[in-house]
Amino acid sequence: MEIIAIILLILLVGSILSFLINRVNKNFTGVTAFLVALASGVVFFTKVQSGYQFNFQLAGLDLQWGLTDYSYYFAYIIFGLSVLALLYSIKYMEGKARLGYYYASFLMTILGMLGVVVSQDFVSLFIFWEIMTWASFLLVIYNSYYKIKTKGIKYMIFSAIGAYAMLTAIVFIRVHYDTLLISEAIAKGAFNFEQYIYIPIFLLLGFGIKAAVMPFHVWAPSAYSKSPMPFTTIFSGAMSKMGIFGIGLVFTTFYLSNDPENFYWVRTILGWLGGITAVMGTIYALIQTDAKKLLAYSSVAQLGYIVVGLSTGTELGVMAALYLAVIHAVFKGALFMVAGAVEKQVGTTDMTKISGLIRKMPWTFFVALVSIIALAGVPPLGGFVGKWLLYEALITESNNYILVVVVFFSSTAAFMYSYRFLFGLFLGQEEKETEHIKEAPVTMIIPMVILAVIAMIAGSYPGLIFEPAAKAMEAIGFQNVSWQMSSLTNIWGDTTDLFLISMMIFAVFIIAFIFLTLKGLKKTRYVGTKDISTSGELPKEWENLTFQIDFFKPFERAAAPLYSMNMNKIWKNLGKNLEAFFGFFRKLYTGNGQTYALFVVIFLVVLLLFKDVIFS
Amino acid sequence: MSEIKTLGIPTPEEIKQAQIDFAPRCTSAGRVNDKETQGTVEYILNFARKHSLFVMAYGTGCGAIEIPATMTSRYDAERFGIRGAATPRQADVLLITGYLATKTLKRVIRVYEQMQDPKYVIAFGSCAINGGMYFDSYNTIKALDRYIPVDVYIAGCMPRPESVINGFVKLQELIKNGNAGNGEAYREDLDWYRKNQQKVIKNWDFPDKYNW
Amino acid sequence: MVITPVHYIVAPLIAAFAIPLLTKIHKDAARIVPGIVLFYNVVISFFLMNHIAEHGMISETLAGWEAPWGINLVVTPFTGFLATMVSILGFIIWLYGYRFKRTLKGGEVKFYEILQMMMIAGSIGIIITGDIFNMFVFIEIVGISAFSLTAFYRSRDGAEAGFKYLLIGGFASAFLLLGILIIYTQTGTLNMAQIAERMPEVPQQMKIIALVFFLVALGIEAEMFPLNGWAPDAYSQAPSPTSATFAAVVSVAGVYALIRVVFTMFDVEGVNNYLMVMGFVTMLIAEIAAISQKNLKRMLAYSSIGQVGLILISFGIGSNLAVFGALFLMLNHSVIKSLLFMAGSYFIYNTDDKRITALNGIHKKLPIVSFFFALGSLAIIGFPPFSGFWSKFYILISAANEKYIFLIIGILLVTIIELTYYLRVVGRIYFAKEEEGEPASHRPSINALVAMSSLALFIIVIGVYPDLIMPHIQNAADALLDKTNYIQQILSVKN
Amino acid sequence: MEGILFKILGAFLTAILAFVVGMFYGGLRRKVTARVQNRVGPPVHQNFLDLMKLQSKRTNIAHGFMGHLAPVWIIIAAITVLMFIPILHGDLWFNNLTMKGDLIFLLYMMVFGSLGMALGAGQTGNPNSAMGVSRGLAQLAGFEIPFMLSLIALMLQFKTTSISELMQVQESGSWIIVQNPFAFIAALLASLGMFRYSPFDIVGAPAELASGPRSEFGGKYLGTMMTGGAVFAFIKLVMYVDLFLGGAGNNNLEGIAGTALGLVELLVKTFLLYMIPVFIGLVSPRFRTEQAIQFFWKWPTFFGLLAIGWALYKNGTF
Repeated sequence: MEIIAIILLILLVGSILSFLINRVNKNFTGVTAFLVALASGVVFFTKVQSGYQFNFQLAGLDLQWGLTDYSYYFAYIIFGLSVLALLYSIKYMEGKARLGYYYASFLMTILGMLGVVVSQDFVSLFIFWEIMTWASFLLVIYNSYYKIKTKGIKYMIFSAIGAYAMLTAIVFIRVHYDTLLISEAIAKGAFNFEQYIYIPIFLLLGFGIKAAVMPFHVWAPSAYSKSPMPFTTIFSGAMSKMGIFGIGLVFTTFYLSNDPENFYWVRTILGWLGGITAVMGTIYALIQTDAKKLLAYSSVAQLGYIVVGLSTGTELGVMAALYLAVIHAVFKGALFMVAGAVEKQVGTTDMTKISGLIRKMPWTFFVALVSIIALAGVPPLGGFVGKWLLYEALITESNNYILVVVVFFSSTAAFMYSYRFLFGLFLGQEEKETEHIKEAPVTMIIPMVILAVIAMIAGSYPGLIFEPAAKAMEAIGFQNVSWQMSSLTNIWGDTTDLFLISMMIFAVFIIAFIFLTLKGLKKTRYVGTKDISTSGELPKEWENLTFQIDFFKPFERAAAPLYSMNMNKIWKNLGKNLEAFFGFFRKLYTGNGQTYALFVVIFLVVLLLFKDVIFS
Repeated sequence: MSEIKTLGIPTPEEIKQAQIDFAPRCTSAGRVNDKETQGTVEYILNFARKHSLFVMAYGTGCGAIEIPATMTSRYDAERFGIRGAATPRQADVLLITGYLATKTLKRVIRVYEQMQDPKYVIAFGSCAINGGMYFDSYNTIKALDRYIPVDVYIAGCMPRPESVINGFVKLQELIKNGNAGNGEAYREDLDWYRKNQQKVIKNWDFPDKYNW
Repeated sequence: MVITPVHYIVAPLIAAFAIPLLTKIHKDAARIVPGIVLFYNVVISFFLMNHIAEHGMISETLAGWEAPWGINLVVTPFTGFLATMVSILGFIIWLYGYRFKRTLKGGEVKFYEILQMMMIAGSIGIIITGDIFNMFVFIEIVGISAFSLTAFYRSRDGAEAGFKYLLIGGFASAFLLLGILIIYTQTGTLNMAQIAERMPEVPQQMKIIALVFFLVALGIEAEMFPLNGWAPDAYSQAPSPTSATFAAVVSVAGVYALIRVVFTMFDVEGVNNYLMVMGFVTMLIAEIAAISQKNLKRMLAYSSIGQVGLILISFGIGSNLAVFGALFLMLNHSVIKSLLFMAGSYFIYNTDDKRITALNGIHKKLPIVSFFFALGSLAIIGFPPFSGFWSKFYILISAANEKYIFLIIGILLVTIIELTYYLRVVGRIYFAKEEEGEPASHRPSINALVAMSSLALFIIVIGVYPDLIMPHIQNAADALLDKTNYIQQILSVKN
Repeated sequence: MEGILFKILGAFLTAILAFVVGMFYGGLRRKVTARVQNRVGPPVHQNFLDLMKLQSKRTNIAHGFMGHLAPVWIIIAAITVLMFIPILHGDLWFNNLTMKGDLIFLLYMMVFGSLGMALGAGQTGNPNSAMGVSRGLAQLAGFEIPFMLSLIALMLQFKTTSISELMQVQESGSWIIVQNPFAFIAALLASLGMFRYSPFDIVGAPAELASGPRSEFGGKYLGTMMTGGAVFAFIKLVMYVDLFLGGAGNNNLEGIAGTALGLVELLVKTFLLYMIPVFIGLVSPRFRTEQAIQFFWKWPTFFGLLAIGWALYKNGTF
């Protein structure tokens, strides 16, 4: 039996097994799921090499499974994040209902994602895509008992639109190019925008919806924030990357094999869609008061950056996108875990209700701090590398100068929600209600810290990620991708030496820190947050002095025109109008036998009248 | 009605009590090193302190009206390095301008305690010195230095900006000589101050432990 | 040859007359005998399928009259496939309903079982007959059984629905008879093969008028818009196994009749487009109507109509692949919709409420049934890896082969509507706030569970490994499209 | 080895220069302000005295670890950026790590300090601090747009993202202020927000927000922040001089004389540049935050776009 099939089978059996084990003993469910994911991950990385493939037939179709460097790159994200998230789940989900359901769906999702990347043909791609979709749907609705109608269904409808767009494209690829293999489709130019324009457009639509690109992003915030947090790490960290995987596959291969001048518009449109996604995601993130929702919108924005990177189609841009895909999985995974830890320990992530957790949950705060710095793209952590690559790609290699500013605006505004997240949960007044809070359990801290450490290392040695990324890029058509271990170079030859910067920052940090600490060490006091200068007033215990509501009201006022463009509303109205329209048609079925008889007669008469037109 | 004391000749007991109450507590001399005992470093630092006075002007009474005049173009206190501070954390000088109601006193004490050593207090105007025209008011305190240590008194009702500046110059002199700044004295005599403070502040809700 | 196609018809007929007598001997006979008969049908089917796989198609003439004059029963890979499918589903539905009616009085059970059996037998008859008038007779048998079963509960709504069905069914019979009349006057024969042979000689005008009557009459049976007004009421008022039978068996027979007439008998241009357009309209309007339904069985009924619409579209495309897809979808639709009706009726049985809102959180009470319902929903929407996906996939490929891009988009958009309302129901079952936590009063009995699990198993196995069934469907599709072979074979068979 | 020693020595020299000049500019600003207001004003070295006093405070208060670290972030940002900006063109002492980082890096590094300090301010729990931070970040999103636009214009026009390369360009040709005046205007208007003087000083409005983010910091913390702020002021000025006014040190003199001449040139240019925001601040009232943001999104952004257009016209794209 083929090794890939075995790995998928392990996951499938593990999924069923964890469901059954939950019936026997609730305590072992999480551990089982974790071990299954770990085992399949270990088998995958030890036994499967990129370049491996095998063919088989199903339903009269030639199918192929295998791995290119490109899909291997995404497999890193999937397995890395999944194993950590499952480890995190063990404690997070402790004591919750329907664990078997949860873990079974979780492993099915992993199976789906792995299947998507190992599929070398469109049919298995679609099948696994749908498995991934409905398994994740089960998890999206896990929490929302009352909101199923609005939250879960929204996700499913958009996913279905995407999936069916993809299916249409697949069907036409089969018809026009007589192949279902991705490699052959690429070789035959199936993604060409000139010949059958609907094929690449439908494919991009299908992948784009999963990657939450404007204007189809509306499902993402609620789906991300309503899922159980360990799953959201996967959802936003890995599953959305499947969309990126597809966009990269379709757009980049097409772009590289054609004259860019003719298809400037494609890249412009894609880039702007990404840019607008980034801006909208950001500005909506910063008015959220729920930390999970904030992160969810931020995910949308970050995916926008990745799409922008891909849209350049140049070496640096695609590198930026692939790098961002990993680093986003890392820091956003960590951040969702942080939100989950807070939720677990405090019971809510509503930033208007909690504040000042820094002393209660120092490790969680450390992870949050590191990840947020990475998210904001501030040196010397991993996020900066991605931002640098993205900007340099846009400025030096693309002609979208205004797009740079749009993206830059988005990432500047991202400082706001980054700060809001840290401030809302960890800083600010330490309230009496949160006095009893303890640090999260160790098994929840470990995966978070691992991710944070990766984000830190990536800041100095991004080459560790560049190496597989370069291979992946070579697999989709680039030649001789150049990269350095710890410095960045654009095509104009300007470099940024990351290692030097990190060392510099580290050295100054040490010196300044020692100076500040040692100076007047004994005469420096650490006081509580109630000891603040409030015009001499003594804050009462019950007084909530933390500034949490309408945090960025001035910005909201200034950017009011941006906020008036609410995609969510547009979709909602569309849905409402459609239902009204449907209601009208439904009335054709009057429930009256005479009417039906009349229909029959009228239909007969009409057919007889127009018989020569219809039949010949 | 018997609780409101009428004016009259104090009894010997009252005089005795007053002597205890008004006993000099601002014993900065000797606690802070004076000119002779100052080392060179301390001398230089005192020079800097003297020329950089961040003032927390606590506008408790009518005296606050004199502060703008002092600070702005006409009298320009900034040439002495005197400038306003926004919060007690950044301030060096607490300027009590005018009378202190018992309600305000609580805030003043809080502000004073939040300032960082070395910190100086200037009592500004008659009211802050001895109650001034409110000497028999039931809700103002009569002598500021029973509640927090005071470095410099500026007499007058109101003192003009010239005399305010004069007061600051006096403070600078004291700083130069190392005689100003009573934060440590306050800490050491805290029991006494607290007792006085609690005597007038009825709704006492300060933290039990004073963490300077 | 020991077993011949005529057993399909004879056995149920004998049983139908015997049951009232046998009931006198043992009161459970009314329930058991139809099971034996239906199982016998399954055995026949397998036997015949095996036979035609070795020896080619069977054409049995009844009573010694040869093909053009007598009535003949034809088992080609196509009709054999459908007959097998129908008989197996009929048996499973019987199995499901075996204890379902125990609460009713003995007399009613007798009628129910006889009618149910006759309906299934009649459907098989429609499928295997080679004679157009004989087909009319079988349609009437099915129709009368169906009218009676619709009004089985003798409630006001049931009677109304039954009457509607009867009214529209009357139209169907009349038009069908008219059509047959025209054809007979023109060709002088009733054998479908011979009609097809002589069809080119018929004047165009006559041909088309006859076709129109056929289309309308059989369109009513095949639930084509706007002729399907009877369907939602009938589905929702009939007893649940009967609803499943309507969806799984009767509509298949109706579609079969339509397709047989259109594909084999007539050679008129434009009928393909007609099927495609009307199929699409049927599907669209049915799904639109379904999304705003509040009654679970009505929703399922509209969904059935929608599926039939898709089947018609696929037949309308007309290529080999499309017919293959259509047959595959027919199979899937029958299986999945039976499962949905079976599971759905347990919900209704337990809540005493046909409304969807009554399903809130019912999975706690009926976990297995809920699972089957969810499985069926996912399968009928066409999610991989369930069997529904493959049929949809092949239909789309066949549409794409003919470059019908808007048709594809239309089908997929309608699928999204379908997905919406199915998931709403599934969401309610699993995730809505549950009602008072009383245990379920009617847990599924073992026979019902076996019936449902076998259907569910089929869905999953075919979904994962469609190659099991695909060759048979391919043979069936080839047989349907190979018209000349059909005519020659039938006319050449001598007894 | 000798090279590294020189480098380290140069780095220290640069830091000291930046500190001293920055502090003196602060004093000068106060002096100028006083003179404009018809006052005598504090002495020019007043800021040194303030700093000394703050560092000599006997007791200090921190509200927690992040509060303790707040000034550290500023110092990190200040020193790091300083090291990556060429103070004097081609000079041995004042060139540090110039070629190792580019404009994008500088742009991001410059917000590092504010963000770090914002975290510290957040931990104090003072609502005023949080409000100040909120305003500051919002204002940042305002003025970064024109600034970025103007930088992009420069990058496009001269096909480089390195600040030293831009200085190289100006050595041979005319100053960029001449080559792309719109970029200079946009950047200058953005610099008003960057310096946070009036009319954009609502972030730390002393009377309203009690100095905003800094409201809980005193003593050594405030002092260190002041140091960082002074260095930062110098950095911004030098950066503008490097980008637009031809930089300093482009003379043919060798050795110490060249350096000295360069320094004088630098001081003159930076001082003149510094006076622009100072004088604008003197005569302006205060914008509310949203007004400030909207201001930056209007005219400066317009000039920034114009600058990009100009750059594209100049480098022949159209």
